[in-house]
Amino acid sequence: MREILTVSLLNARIKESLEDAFPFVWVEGEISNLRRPSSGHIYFTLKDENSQIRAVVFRSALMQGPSLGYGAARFAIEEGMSIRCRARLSVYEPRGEYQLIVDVVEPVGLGALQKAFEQLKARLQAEGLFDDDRKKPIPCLPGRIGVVTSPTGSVIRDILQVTARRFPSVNILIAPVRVQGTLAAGEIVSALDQMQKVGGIDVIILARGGGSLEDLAPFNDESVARAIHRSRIPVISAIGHETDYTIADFVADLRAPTPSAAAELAVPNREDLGAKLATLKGRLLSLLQATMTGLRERIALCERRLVHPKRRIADIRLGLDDRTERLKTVLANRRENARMRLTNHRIRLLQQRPTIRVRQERLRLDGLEKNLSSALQTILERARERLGTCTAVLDTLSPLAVLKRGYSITRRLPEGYIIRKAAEISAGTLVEIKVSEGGLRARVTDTYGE
Amino acid sequence: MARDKFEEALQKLDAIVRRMESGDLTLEESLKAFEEGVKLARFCSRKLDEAERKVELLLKEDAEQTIQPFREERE
Amino acid sequence: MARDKFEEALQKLDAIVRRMESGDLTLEESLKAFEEGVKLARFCSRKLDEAERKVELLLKEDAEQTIQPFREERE
Amino acid sequence: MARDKFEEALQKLDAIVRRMESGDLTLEESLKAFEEGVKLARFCSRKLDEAERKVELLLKEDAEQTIQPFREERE
Amino acid sequence: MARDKFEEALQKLDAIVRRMESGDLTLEESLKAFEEGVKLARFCSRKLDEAERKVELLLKEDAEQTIQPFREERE
Amino acid sequence: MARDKFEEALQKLDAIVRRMESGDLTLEESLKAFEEGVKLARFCSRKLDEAERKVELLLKEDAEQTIQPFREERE
Amino acid sequence: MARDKFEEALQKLDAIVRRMESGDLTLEESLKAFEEGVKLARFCSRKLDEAERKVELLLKEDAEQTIQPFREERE
Repeated sequence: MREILTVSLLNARIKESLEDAFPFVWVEGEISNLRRPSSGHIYFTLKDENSQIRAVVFRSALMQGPSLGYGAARFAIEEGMSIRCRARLSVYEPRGEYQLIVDVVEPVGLGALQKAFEQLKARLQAEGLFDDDRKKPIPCLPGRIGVVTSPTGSVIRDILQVTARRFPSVNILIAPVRVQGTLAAGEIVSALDQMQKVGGIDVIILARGGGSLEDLAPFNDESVARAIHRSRIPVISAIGHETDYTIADFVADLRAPTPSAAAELAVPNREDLGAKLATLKGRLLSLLQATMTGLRERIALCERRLVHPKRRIADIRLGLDDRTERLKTVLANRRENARMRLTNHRIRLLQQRPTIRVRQERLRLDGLEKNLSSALQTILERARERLGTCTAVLDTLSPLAVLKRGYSITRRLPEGYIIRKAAEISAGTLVEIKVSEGGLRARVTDTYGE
Repeated sequence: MARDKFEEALQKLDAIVRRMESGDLTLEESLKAFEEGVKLARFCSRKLDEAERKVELLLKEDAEQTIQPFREERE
Repeated sequence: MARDKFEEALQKLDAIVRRMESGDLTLEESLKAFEEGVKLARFCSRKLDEAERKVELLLKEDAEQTIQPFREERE
Repeated sequence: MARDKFEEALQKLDAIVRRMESGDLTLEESLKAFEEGVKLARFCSRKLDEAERKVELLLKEDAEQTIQPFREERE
Repeated sequence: MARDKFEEALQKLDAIVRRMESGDLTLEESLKAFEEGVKLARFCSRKLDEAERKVELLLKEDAEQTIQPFREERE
Repeated sequence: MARDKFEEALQKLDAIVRRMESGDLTLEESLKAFEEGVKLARFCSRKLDEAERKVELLLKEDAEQTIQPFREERE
Repeated sequence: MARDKFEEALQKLDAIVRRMESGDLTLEESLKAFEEGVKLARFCSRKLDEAERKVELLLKEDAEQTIQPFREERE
């Protein structure tokens, strides 16, 4: 029975069997006929010495970050470049053509690898993945250290030894991964991502021993670089030898030359820390004590200087006594002076006492009194003298002297005139007859004329 | 006794004496003059005596009243 | 308190010591600083003593992750 | 203890001492100043005592809570 | 004690002494001045006594209240 | 004692003596003058006595009341 | 004691003495002057005594009231 197929049916069957037979294939070859139409897809022919096959990398594969390897054509695919692709086979029925739909491209061969490395490094650098300001600080005392490396071999042993020595109580979580081969990058990325989820991990060491460029390829894989970059936990890389730098080293927050060094960087020396702590603590205490001692001294000094008012009081007291003494002295002088003046006045006053004056006046008075008496005496004497003279003269002239010779004088009484003629009287007339010594009274008995 | 009676009396006496000395007087007049003269002389004498007594009295009073100062002076 | 606080505490302690060394603090500030410093030191001390050594393996089996002790080669 | 009270007191004390040493005060003022100074000094002293006690307490607490590190230091 | 009374008294006393020493005062004025001076001196003396007692009291209080720190310093 | 009476009396006495000595007085006038003179003399004498006594009294009082200063002077 | 009475009295005394020394006084005047002089001298003397007593009293009071401070100083 001969089965006659239509072209369409044949192509459908071919498509079915081919695509089923090659859903996932790794193929190596050289690029030729590279085209980049405006659609953004990349078309090329993969060939070797004898054969060739058409291939395409869709823009979606280019845009969608790679989950494995370097990702689809994250490095520049160039004409003549040898590459290794992961692809599936696809049949385009209308034309009966088949081609590879590539989703992962890896460079092949030293030159290509180096080229890809340089390209990736430049790109990531341009993207800023290596920037220092993106690098996270490594915690001083990590609670838990994640180690992404092979669970066997010297790397993990060195790390465990160093951490145990530096910080015996360290807590380490090992994420075992392959560190070479095509699966290594994927495992590393997965391990890094898982570390984020475990919790409590403060630092991750990504380590691997030395190897060739090809051996180190997983650490040059862009996906690993991006996994490191997106890790919230700081990553210390210790890959290969001291001189080998992988992309991972550039992206890592800290690069250690060896796994042992990475362990030293990740884990502090407990003794050093303890010593530092003790020093700080001691310093703290001694500083405080110094501060307090200084303050105490300052207060004590102030207190000593405060004793002042007593001295001041003593000074004032001395001044006060001095003033009182001066007051006393001045007043005593003043009084003494007054007393002297008074005494002087008194002496002069007593010298002028009126006793002498009284004596003088008395003498004067006595003189006057004597004069008074003598003056009167003189007057009296003179008067008596005058009277005496008159009296004497009168006596000599006394008419009564005739009577002494016997004459007498007869007077008529009571008239008293001298009778010169007898006729003047008659008998009976009372007469008085005056004689020298005494007189007589007689009555006329008779008269007679001559 | 009126003031100056002594002097007046003495003058009168003097005048009487002089009149009598003139001799122009009758006996009668001389007798009168003489009599008056005697009276005057007596009057004057009495006055003088009185004066003397008075002085003595004054001096005595004075002496009595001023005994002390004199004694002091004497001592 | 998370473990990475240790470093912060250590730095704070260091800063405190430096601040005290500057001599610009008042007594109260010094005291406060001292108190804080002592606390920080104690905290750090505790952090240093806190954990026990533990080495484990993180395994992934069918998207589930498990942790199990790691047998060190030395032991 | 209010913040900076101590420093304030110490500065006041210092100012008082200086003012007293300047000799410009009257007796009353210097007495007042002295009294205040003594009080301030006492206050400061007390504050320092308190501070010392506090420090001792802190150190004691610290020693109890972190016995090991201190032992290390002492040995 | 009112403020500055003491200084005022001291100054008055000083003025009195100077006035008396100038010699321009009469005896009565001198006496008055002396009396006032003596009173002022006594007042000042009393104030000084008070001040001294106050100072001693303060120092005593101070010594009692701050025995501990001083002992520390002595030892 | 009215002021200056003594001097007046003494002058009057003087005048009286002079008048009596002039001889122009009658006996009666002389007597009168004498009597007045005696009275004046007596008056003056009394005044002098009084003065003497007063002076003595004053001196005595003075001596009694100012015994100290005189003693001082004597010693 | 009224102010300046002593000086006034002393000046009056001086004037009196000088007037007496000039010899122009009548007896009565000199008696009066002497009497006044004695009184003034007595007054002055008394004032001086009073002054002395007052000073002594003041000093005594002063000594009594300020015994304590002096004792303190002596000890």
